[in-house]
Formats: sequence, structure tokens, C-alpha cells
Amino acid sequence: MELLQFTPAELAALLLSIKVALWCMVATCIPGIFIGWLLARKSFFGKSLLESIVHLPLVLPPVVPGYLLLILLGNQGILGKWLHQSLGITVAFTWVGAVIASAVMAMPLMVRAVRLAVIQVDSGLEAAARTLGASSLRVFFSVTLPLSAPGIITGLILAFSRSLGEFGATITFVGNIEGETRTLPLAIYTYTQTPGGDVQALRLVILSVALALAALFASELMERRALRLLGNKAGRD
Amino acid sequence: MELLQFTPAELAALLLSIKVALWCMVATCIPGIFIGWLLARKSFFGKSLLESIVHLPLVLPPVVPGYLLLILLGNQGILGKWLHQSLGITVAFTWVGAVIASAVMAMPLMVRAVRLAVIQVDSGLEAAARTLGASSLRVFFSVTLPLSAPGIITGLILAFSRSLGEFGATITFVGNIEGETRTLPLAIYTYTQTPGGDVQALRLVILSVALALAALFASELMERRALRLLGNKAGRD
Amino acid sequence: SSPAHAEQKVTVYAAASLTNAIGDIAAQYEKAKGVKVVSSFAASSALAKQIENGAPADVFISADSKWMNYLQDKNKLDKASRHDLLGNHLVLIAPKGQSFKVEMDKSFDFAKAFDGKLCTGDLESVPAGIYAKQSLTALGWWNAIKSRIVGTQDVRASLAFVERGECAAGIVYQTDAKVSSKSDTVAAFPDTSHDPIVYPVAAVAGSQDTAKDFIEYLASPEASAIFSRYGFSLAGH
Amino acid sequence: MLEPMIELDIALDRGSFKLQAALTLEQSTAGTVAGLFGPSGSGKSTLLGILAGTIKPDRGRIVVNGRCLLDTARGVDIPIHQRRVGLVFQDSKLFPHLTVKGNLQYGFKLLAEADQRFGFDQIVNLLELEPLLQHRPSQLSGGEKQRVALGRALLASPGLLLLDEPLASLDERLKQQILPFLRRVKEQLGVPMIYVSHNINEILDLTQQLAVIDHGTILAHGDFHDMLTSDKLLSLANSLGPDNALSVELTGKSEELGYCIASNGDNVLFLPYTEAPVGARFSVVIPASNIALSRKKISGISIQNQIPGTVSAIRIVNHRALVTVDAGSMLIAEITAKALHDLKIKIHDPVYCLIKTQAIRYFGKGD
Amino acid sequence: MLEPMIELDIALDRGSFKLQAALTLEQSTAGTVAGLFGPSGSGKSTLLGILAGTIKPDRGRIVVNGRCLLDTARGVDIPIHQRRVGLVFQDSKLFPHLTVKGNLQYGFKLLAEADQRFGFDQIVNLLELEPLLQHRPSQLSGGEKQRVALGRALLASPGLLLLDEPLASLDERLKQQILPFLRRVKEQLGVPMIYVSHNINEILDLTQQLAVIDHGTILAHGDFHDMLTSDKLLSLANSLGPDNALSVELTGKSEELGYCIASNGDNVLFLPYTEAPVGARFSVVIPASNIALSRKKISGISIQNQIPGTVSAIRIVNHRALVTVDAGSMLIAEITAKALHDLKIKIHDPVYCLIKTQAIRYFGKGD
Ligand SMILES: Nc1ncnc2c1ncn2[C@@H]1O[C@H](COP(=O)(O)OP(=O)(O)OP(=O)(O)O)[C@@H](O)[C@H]1O
Ligand SMILES: Nc1ncnc2c1ncn2[C@@H]1O[C@H](COP(=O)(O)OP(=O)(O)OP(=O)(O)O)[C@@H](O)[C@H]1O
Ligand SMILES: [Mg+2]
Ligand SMILES: [Mg+2]
Repeated sequence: MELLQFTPAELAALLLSIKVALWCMVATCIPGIFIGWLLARKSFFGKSLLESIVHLPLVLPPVVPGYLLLILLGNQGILGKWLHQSLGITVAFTWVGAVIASAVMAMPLMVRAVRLAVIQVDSGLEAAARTLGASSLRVFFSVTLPLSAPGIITGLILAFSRSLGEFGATITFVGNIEGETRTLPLAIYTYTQTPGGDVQALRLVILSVALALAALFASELMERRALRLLGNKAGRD
Repeated sequence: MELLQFTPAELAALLLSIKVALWCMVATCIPGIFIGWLLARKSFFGKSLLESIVHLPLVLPPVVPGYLLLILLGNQGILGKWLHQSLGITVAFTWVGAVIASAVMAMPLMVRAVRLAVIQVDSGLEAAARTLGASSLRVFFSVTLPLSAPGIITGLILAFSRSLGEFGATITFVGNIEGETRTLPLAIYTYTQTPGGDVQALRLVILSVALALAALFASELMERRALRLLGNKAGRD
Repeated sequence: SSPAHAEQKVTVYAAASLTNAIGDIAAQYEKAKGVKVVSSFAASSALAKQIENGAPADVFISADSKWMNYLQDKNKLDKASRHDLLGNHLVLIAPKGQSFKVEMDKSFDFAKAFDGKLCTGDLESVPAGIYAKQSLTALGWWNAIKSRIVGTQDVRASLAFVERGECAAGIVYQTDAKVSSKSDTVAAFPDTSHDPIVYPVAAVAGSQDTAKDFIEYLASPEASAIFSRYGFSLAGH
Repeated sequence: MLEPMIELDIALDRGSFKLQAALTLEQSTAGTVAGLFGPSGSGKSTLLGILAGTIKPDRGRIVVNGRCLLDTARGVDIPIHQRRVGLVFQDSKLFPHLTVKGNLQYGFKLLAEADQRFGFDQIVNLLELEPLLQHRPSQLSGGEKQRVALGRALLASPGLLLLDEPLASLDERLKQQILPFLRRVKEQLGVPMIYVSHNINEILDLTQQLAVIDHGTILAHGDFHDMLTSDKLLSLANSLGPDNALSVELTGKSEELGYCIASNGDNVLFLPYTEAPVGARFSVVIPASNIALSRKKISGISIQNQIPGTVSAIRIVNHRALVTVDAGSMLIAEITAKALHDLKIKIHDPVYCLIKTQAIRYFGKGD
Repeated sequence: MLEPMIELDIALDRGSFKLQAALTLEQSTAGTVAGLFGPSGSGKSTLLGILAGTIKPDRGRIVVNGRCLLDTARGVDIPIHQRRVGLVFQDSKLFPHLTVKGNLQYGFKLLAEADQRFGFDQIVNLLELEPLLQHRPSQLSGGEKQRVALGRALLASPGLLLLDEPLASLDERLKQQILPFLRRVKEQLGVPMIYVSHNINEILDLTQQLAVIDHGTILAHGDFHDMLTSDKLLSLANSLGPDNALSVELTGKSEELGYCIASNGDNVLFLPYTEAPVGARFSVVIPASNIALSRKKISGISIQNQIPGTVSAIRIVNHRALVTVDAGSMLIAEITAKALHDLKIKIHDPVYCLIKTQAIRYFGKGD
């Protein structure tokens, strides 16, 4: 089908999207799990503040977090300048910046999913592990973490999906540079802004959807496995 | 502080945002719970398809679902025409359309949260309820639903937040009409499009954040209550 | 058409960059004529597609001819009422105090004139970006500079990039450059190097009589004064 | 004989565990309770789950009181909630979001008033749940959870009640309070029950009708007394120790003097006092360690039962002598090897079996 | 006397339930096991939780083997995993994401080899878990879960082992297999334990050192034998029935004839055979229903113990006569009213208490 003969530029956008979305998962994973756990299990000063900050990207139009990232991490930004000058790292206008933008946007989803899952872990099991001589750290890794696996997987798939669809923050923070930051959504947006670009946009939409389906399918398999390990019925059929 | 003296138009945008976000919660609630439950507990033909469709809005740049809604529900749209002519209902270009747009965008979040929570409900408790003479429907309402309350609350707060921040699909589907569809994110956008509008945009950002915090706080209270009812430790402190 | 049972009103769909100008004119018009003006500001593409799908617009003001042509091709406009309303000019800007020397000449080595990125609207979809590409090509600078170009969602974002020093140079409309206190205008592109920059206006097919009245009012001295105040020039002036 | 209470023939393969159970439990006029007895992991809970419908067998047929609940061959599978089979789960399965009161009322409230066989307060008082009504399950002790689970199932007034070790974590006092109540439920309300316990005495307090299961197979079922002689029942015997069971008929009683008289063949036995009417037939159990032997009849002793017989076998196990005496029925007496030696008891010797009245336990009927 | 194994003084207020427990449990040379006994909801599990650290008391002090685990006054609170207090939870609390093997190895693997007191295979064999090693907890029966939980705690080789009804849902055979093992754990490995059970016999199989708790208060603690005379212990007596406990010293034994001789004051008792050495002191329990009375000494009978004494009290309860005999120690015999009447037993009459050797149970030491 002609509809599916993609130009090199489109394939580049596809590959870039995959790269960014995978790194977005990686980037949200550890902080997401940590913050989710913290919010589920600990009381500390500034908890509400932390929770609010994590959720902000969800609440604001994506342009705003994008703009804030620019102020913070742009080459002239407070942190970005330092990163650039001391470490030689540039995030603005690079694919790394795109990863950061989508990670920030995905973080609330990841954190909420993990938090929900951790809350539902029976804290009696953690206590049991401790009576068997496991330190808090070990309990976290050997009990809490595996038992919240379904939540972590949900969080990661949401992060991946969000990254695939992230547009506003990305274009605001790193712009639309072909081959560097033009992910699928940016490419799709470009086509929708051109009269008669609908067909091309549709091609890319199909591509996006296929990618998302593959990710969804993979996550389903992982989740079923995790659930089976937990002895949950939903893991069986 | 002068920064916080809002114009009537800004207050209108605030009120509209609240209205839209609340209705978005209402609109996602029942289908979100139903689909989440379905995906968690049932196997049926077309399950993957349903799951994919629900997730699409997350995966695509918001313009695309917005555009699809326009094609479907616009006054000339397939469904919109019928709605308009037979029932006299217009959703495109009205605040109802804004609700639909953000509900569609929020649906994957709601569904995922509910699905995660339902999966973690001990199906043995449902079996116990049935041995006590409760029909499937009653079991759902009296056992499954209350036990997945934390997930439902998480889903609702995500839906509310997403609605507060929804921009792309809304402006594409229902436009940016003051008093009708100009929610906070659209108002913020409008200001960023005007030279010198940054300060005004910032004021609205602050407003958005305050609103989101209030919602977050309310959800926290609800959740804690739900958890306490479930005898979960996290509900206590 | 039937003022008997409805308050007289006119619905104006205008490119987002006209937010302030149209807002002020509308206020005056309401006072003068007692006709309520409802406006929706978004990207020209979004507005055009909404009108195509039956949006209740009476007047459409586009930021370029393309989307006006798009609607005209679909017979959605009152052809007779269409004319170019406003004009603008394309300028090169730099962050405040970091101006550099440029000659608008084919022999000038533009790529060497500054270090860093050049921001402008997305080259394929945002009108300013399209004009910029035309000019750069006409001046023979395109090949040398194209890898350093950052496309943005709209001109306002380009301006922000430059104002923050993220981009060493930007190509924006004169109207934007004029009101920016944090950037310097380096040079203006010759109007001959790109298609004429015009904001066409037209009444939407089937619109009420008030539409034509409002379009007429846009040409009045009162309206012109407001447009000038925001840096626009009337087309043909 | 009435129609069977339960007819069951099912098969379930869970890989390492295969359940293959065929069972017919008879109805009796005095109310039908069947004990299900078997070692840990033998399939008792699984069997109850299949009866209640919470576990689906691979194939099989279940008929309860003439109503077919499951027949995989005919595609019959009555939904759980229409089976009216109550199940007290081994791990209680209380609803964590409801208070104790909410849990107790869950099934109760679904009933029409006419179908409520117990009063709410009646159950609450019996199980001593009054102070806990507002508690949540997470705030209950192990035994409290078990009581609530039992109460919840009773209040749902099921047509068949399945009890999975309902008293396992209760203290003796509560057991002694609840068991007689269950007996009344069986006798007065006629609710048939299947009672799973690893404690044979608990079962025998309620019934003599028993099924023994091991490794997923029903080894035997029927009357406990008949079963004792079956030599398939090693696992049962293992846990019972060498006890004697006798079938007796009540022939007289004296409430004042606290005893009953019963006949067992030609022998007359003095039993602890019971409310049962004269003429009733039932079984009694006499632990072998509570039977003493003597060469002659003895007077001036509180031991009321002195049953003459002939030594038919002597076995020495672990320093203990098991002497089998043919006294009409076969009785096993457990004495020390020293006593055997002192009395010079040999096979074919005539002896008297001395049994204290108070050391005799009732089966099925109790005080 | 050695230093106390456990000193405990804690308070916890949970609204309707208040725990206020002070307790000192002594160490003994034969290994230290303390039984914790009390009715459902009395606070046993709560007390264990506080010792293990999984429940925080409002205030109090806990010293185990001279090590202060908690002292709210001084701000001491040793983290749970450093307490080295193993807890077998009443509801097993197995890790659902690990196999049985993974559960068993959880604490085991954290230990240096030198600290591993048990071999993995040893525990697996004892608890008959071999066929279940690859199962997940959700695939286990109730009793199987309990065994895994017990094995998991044992394999973690704790310095103090808390057992919360570890055998409640096990059948008699497994009980009889695990109890002697626990006795060996106590005697040979010297792991101190606190053993919670609602079954006093299970406790007495392991130890005579007992604490009785009711409504969150320790009613009494110390030696079971001493405690029986305390009249605070209504709840205890309630569940025990009228049993007799005697302190005895082993004076002789014959393996061949399957008996031991022991002295209790001036009386000589014949007991079932035991491995314990001559000279050992311990207690035996004789159920009141197993003591017969006679007017004179009787010969030609298998009953070996005929202890003379004087009737000091007679009570009639529920058709049963409880006759207290002063025979050096006080013994209670339960006979029928008819036997009382037939023998015309009155207060101050001389009688013999007839006790079958095999009807005598050991405390703390078993066969
Ligand atoms: N979901 C399952 N999957 C596979 N095997 C299971 C499952 N549930 C139980 N089993 C196995 O089935 C057997 C029977 O279990 P069941 O719970 O019926 O035993 P039980 O007789 O009730 O034992 P207990 O007295 O210990 O409660 C056990 O060997 C157990 O390991
Ligand atoms: N989390 C809690 N919050 C409030 N009360 C509780 C909580 N947990 C237990 N209780 C109450 O504390 C009392 C003691 O409970 P505990 O579990 O210690 O009893 P137990 O002696 O172990 O009883 P059982 O033999 O039934 O297991 C009970 O009355 C119970 O209702
Ligand atoms: Mg079981
Ligand atoms: Mg307990």
C-alpha cells in the first residue's frame, strides 16, 4: 500500500520517537519508583510540596513546563549553563532534551501508578521480611518492589505512551529540528498545519499507533508474567 | 498583590476550567471504571482492540484526537450532524465539547488506574461475596468497586488534572472562544501569543497551580479515607 | 438574519497573533454598534479546519493566504468579501546587546555572521517559518544555515528563544520584534525575498449580515489605529 | 433411608495435585452433618470450593438435596450465588472495607425476612461479637476473624453449610460454646453441613458420618464406627490413636445420679449422663489408655463398668502393651508392659475390662 | 537461677483494647520455652508483635537475654531486622511472589554459613515440604502455608523464636512430628521460644513455663504447676477442665516393662516410660476423669497406681462428682454421682486413688 511507503525523514522520526520513548521510560523509572514509594509509605516535611511539583506537568498546558525547562536547562538557563560549561553537556535542542521534556510530562503518571501499587502492598509482608533479618533497603528491593511490579509496569507503559504522544513541552523546550528533535508527534503536527497534509499526517498516525500497540502488547506480556508470579488470577488466562 | 487581581475574563476562564474538569471527572468515571474492570477481569474478543483505542489519545499528539473529534462530532461530522439534527445537541465549539475533549484525553489514565486497582483486588473476596448469595452485579458494586476505590480516586484525580492542563485537543476540537471554551490553558496560550502577555500568562499559571493543588489535596483526603476504610496503614498517618 | 429572537452577534475566528488587536477592536465595535463580538483565537490551521467542519464562524482572519485558500477551495467562504487586511514584514533579530552585522545580499556569508542556532516558526507549517525559508533560499543562505535552524510551534516561541539567548538569531515578524524589549532587530528581509505577508479576511459562507459590517469596520480609521498600535500595517499601505 | 444429601463425583487436575472424588452422603433424620477429615494438603478445602462453586473442576457432577448444581457432561453449572451453599473459608476472607457488622449483614440483608433462619443478635451473642461490631477486619485477632466468618456464613442461611476448620484458632471455651450451637443448628434447623477439621474429636462431637480424604482421593466414607475396621484408613488411625468405638442403645438413665445405662450386645455400660431419650442408638468412644484390666470383678471402687472378656491378642508397641479383649465387641486396652507382667496376662485368659464412666465419650450426640 | 530470658513491661492503648503487660520469663538449663496462653482476642499476637518490633507500644521496655530491644524512656528502639527475633505469624504472611523455596531461603540466605543452625534439607524434610518447593503460596493449602511459615522462621536462625499458633491447622500426625522437633530445637540448640497456642496440651508438650493473658493483662506467669492453684486463672481452668498436675522426681525406670517410677512427696507413682534420666524433676498431668476411687487397695488389676488419701471435698457439677482427695498432694477425681452414691463416699473417708499409668501425661518432657 502506498500509504505505508515512508520517506527517510519519516522513518528517522519514527526511530527518534522510539529512542526518546525508551529513554523516557528509563529516565522516569528510578525517580518515579522512588518518589512513588516515598509518597505511599513515608510522612515527611514537604511531602505535599513534592507531590504538587511532580503533578504540575499534568495540570499545566504543556507549553508551560516546556518553557520552565527552557529557563532551567537551556544553554543560558540556570542549570543548563552550568551543565554546558562545566560538563560540556547540552540538553537544549538535542534529543536528550526531548527525553527530559517527555520524562517530566510522564513523571506524574509514573509516580501515581507506583504510589497506587505500593499502597496496596501488604505492609505485613514487609514486616515479615524484616523479622527474617532483612534491612529496610533489602525489604524494599526484595518485597516492596516485586509486589508493586504491576504498578511499575503500568507506570512505564504510561510513560512510554506519553512520550510517544508528547508534543507541547517538547517543541517548546527543544524545538522542531529534523533528525534531532523531530519526533513523530512533531512531524504529525507539521503535517496537520499544512493544507492537504492530512494524508501524510494519517500515515504517521498509523505509524504511531502501531508503535504504541507493540508497546502495549509487550507491557501486557510483562504484566501477565508479573501477575502470575504474584499468584494473581488475572495472570492466568 | 497586584499579580493576583484577576480580570473578569480570567475568572471566567478559571470557573470554566473548574466546570470542565469536574464534568470531565464525571464523564470519565463510569466508562473508565467499566472499561478498567473489563480489561482487568474479563477475556473477550476484541479486548486488545478496545485497550488500544482507549490508549490512543495518550500516544498521539493531542491535535490528532482533537481533529478526529472534530471530524466525528463537528456539526458536519458523522455523529455530530445526527446529534444536532435529531436531538438538537451541539457539542462542537461548546464547553460540552471541551469536556468531551479532555475526557477522551483523560480516559487512558483513568482506565489504567482502575485496571491496576481492580487487578489487585483479591478475587477470593468476590468469591466469598457470591457464596453469600450476591449476584455478579452486586458483587461488583459492593466488593470490587469499594476495594478499588484508591485506584478510582487516583484515576479521577489524574482525569481532573489532565483536564486542567488539556490544551491541544481542546483548541483543535472546540476552538478558543471566550466564556464558552476558553479554559485556563487556552487563556494562557492566548496570552503567550500576545506581545507582553507573559506576566498575564504567569498569573494564570499560578491560578492553575493553585487549583490543581486544591484538587490534589481534596483527593488526598478522599484517598486517605478510602484507605482507612480498607484498613490500610497508609490511611492512618 | 433573524435578529428578532437573538441578540445580534458576530463570531470572529482570528489567528492567534491578532488576539490583542481584535480584542480591542471588538470592544469598540460592541460599544459603537451594539453587536456582540465573539472571538476564537487559535492557529490558522485549526480555525480553518473548524470552519470546514461547521464552526459557527462569521468572519475568518488568517495569518496567511494558504488556509484562506483552503477554505475558499472548499466553498466555505463568501468569496466576494475576501481581501487582504493586514501586512507585515520579516525581520532578523538577535538577543539584546548581541546584535551582529548582516547584509541582505547573496554575497554575504550569513552562516558565519553569528554562532549558534537560528530560530523561526516551523519551516513547513508555521507561516513565519515558510516565509523565512523563502527568504533564506532567495538570498542563497539556505544550504549553509539549514542545519542550525530550530523550528518552533509559533513565532512567539521563536521570539522567546531569542530573548532568552538560547538562539543567537531569529526570524520573526516586525510586529513581534517591535514590542520585544529583550531583543534587537538586526535587519529586515526585503519584501521581495518572500511571498507577500498578508492577513486575509473573509466572511464565512452563509454568515449573517453583521459579518460584512464587521469586516467593513476593520478598515475604519478606529480599527486601523488599533492595528498600528500593535505594529501591524494595513495591507497595501 | 432418605435420598442422599450429597452426591458428588468430580475430577480436578492441578498438575502435582489430582483430586478424584466420588462421595455419597446420606441424609439422616436427626439432621445431616458429614465430617471431612484428612491430612494437610489432602484436598479438603479444594473439595469444599468445588461444592460452593468457587473452584471449577475439570469435570464432574454435584447433586445436593436432589438439586443438580454441576454436571459438566450436561453443561449444567449453577452460578455460585444461586447454589445457596455457604462456605466458611479457612482464611476467613472477610471484606476489609466493611465493619464486622457490615460483614455479618452482607448475606443476611439479601434475604427475605422469612428466609432468615437466625436472628442477627442471636449469632452476635453466640459468637461474642458484640464488642467488635464496629471494628474492621484488620483490627481483629485471628480467632475473632474466624468467629466473624462463621457468623457471616450462618446469617446467610444457606441450604448447605460448608465449614472449613471453623474453630481451628479458637480456645477451648469458645469451642465448647460453638460446637453445641452447631449441633443445634443441625438438629433443630436441619441445615446440612460438611465440617472439615483435622481434629477428629471436634468432628465426632457433631457427627459420626465421615469421609476421609488423602492425596485427593476419598479413602472411605460412611459411619465412623464402621470405618474404624477398614484397614485403608491408616492416616485416620494414625491420628486417632488406638481408640475403641462401640455401638450402644440407651436403656435407662438417672439424671440425679448423673449416668445412663446402655446395652452393647450382652454387655451393660454405664455412660455419662446425656439428654438423649431412652431407646436412642449411638456410638461411644473409649480411649484404649482409659481401659484397665483386672483378673476378677472388683467391688468398692468408683469404676462402674467391669466388662468380662477373653484376651484375644497382645501387641507391644513402644513400651506399651496393647491388649485386645473379646468382650462381645473387641476392646483394646493400653497398659504398661509392667502391668502385663505383674498380672501375667496371656492370650485366652479371662479378664475384666474396667472403664470409668467419665472416660467414655459420645459420638454424634453429646452432653 | 540464670538471668531472665525476657523482661518485658509494656503498654499499648488501642481504644477498645488496652494491653498492659509486665512479664519476666526465666531461663532454664533445659532450654527455655515459655507458653503464652489466653482466650481469643486477649492480646497474644499483639504481644508477640511488640516483641518482634512489628507493633510499636505506646511505652515500655523489652530486654531479651540481657539485650535491651526497646526502652521508650531512654529512646532505645532496635530496628526489627537487628532484633534477631523470629516470628511465625498466625496468618503465615508468605511472600506471594516467591516460591516455597524462595520463602524458605529468604532469611536463610542472609546468614553467614556459621550462623545457620539448621540445614535447609533438614527443615524441608521435617516439615514435608519437598514436593511443594516450586509451588507459590497461592497454591498451598492452609496447613501447608503454616508449615512453610514455620520453616521460614526456623531457617532464619533467630535468637528468640516467637510462634503464634504454628500448628493450629495441622493434623495430629504432623503435630506429633513437629512438636518433638521443636522440643529438640529448644533442648539441643537452646533457641528460646515463646509459644502461643489456645491448646494447653500443645504448650505443655513443650514447656511448663507459662504466661496467661486475658483482656490485655498478664494474669499470671511462672510454672504451670504453681499456677494451677492460683484462683485468678478462671479462664485457664475453664479451658483445661479439672486436671491434676503433680511435681515428681524420677527414681527408677524399666525400658523393658515400659514404665518409670517417680516420687511425689511420700507417694510412689508409676509413669509411662520416658528417656529422661533418673533424678530428673518434672510435672505430670492426670485428667480428673482418669482417676478412679476405691475403698481399699486392689490386686489383680492392671492399674499400677493406687494412692491412699482422705476425701477433703466433694462438689457435684453437671451430673458429675468432683472428689478432692488429700494424698500428700491434692488430687481431683471426677466420677459419676452414681459411683459416689454406690461407694457412699463422704468427706474425711479414706480412699485410694486409682490411676492407670498410661493415663498420665508428661509436661515439658514427653515420650
Ligand atoms: N491454586 C492451586 N494451584 C495448584 N495447587 C494447589 C492450589 N491450591 C491448592 N493446591 C494444592 O492442592 C492440594 C490440596 O489443597 P487443599 O487446600 O484442598 O488442602 P487441604 O486438605 O484443605 O489442606 P489443609 O488442611 O492444610 O488446609 C495441596 O497439595 C495444595 O498444594
Ligand atoms: N490494628 C488493630 N487495631 C485495633 N484493635 C486491634 C488491632 N489488632 C487487634 N486488635 C484488637 O486487639 C485485641 C488483641 O488482639 P490479638 O491479635 O493480640 O489477640 P490474640 O490474643 O492473638 O487472639 P487470637 O487467639 O484470636 O489470635 C483484640 O481484641 C483485637 O480486636
Ligand atoms: Mg484447607
Ligand atoms: Mg492471635
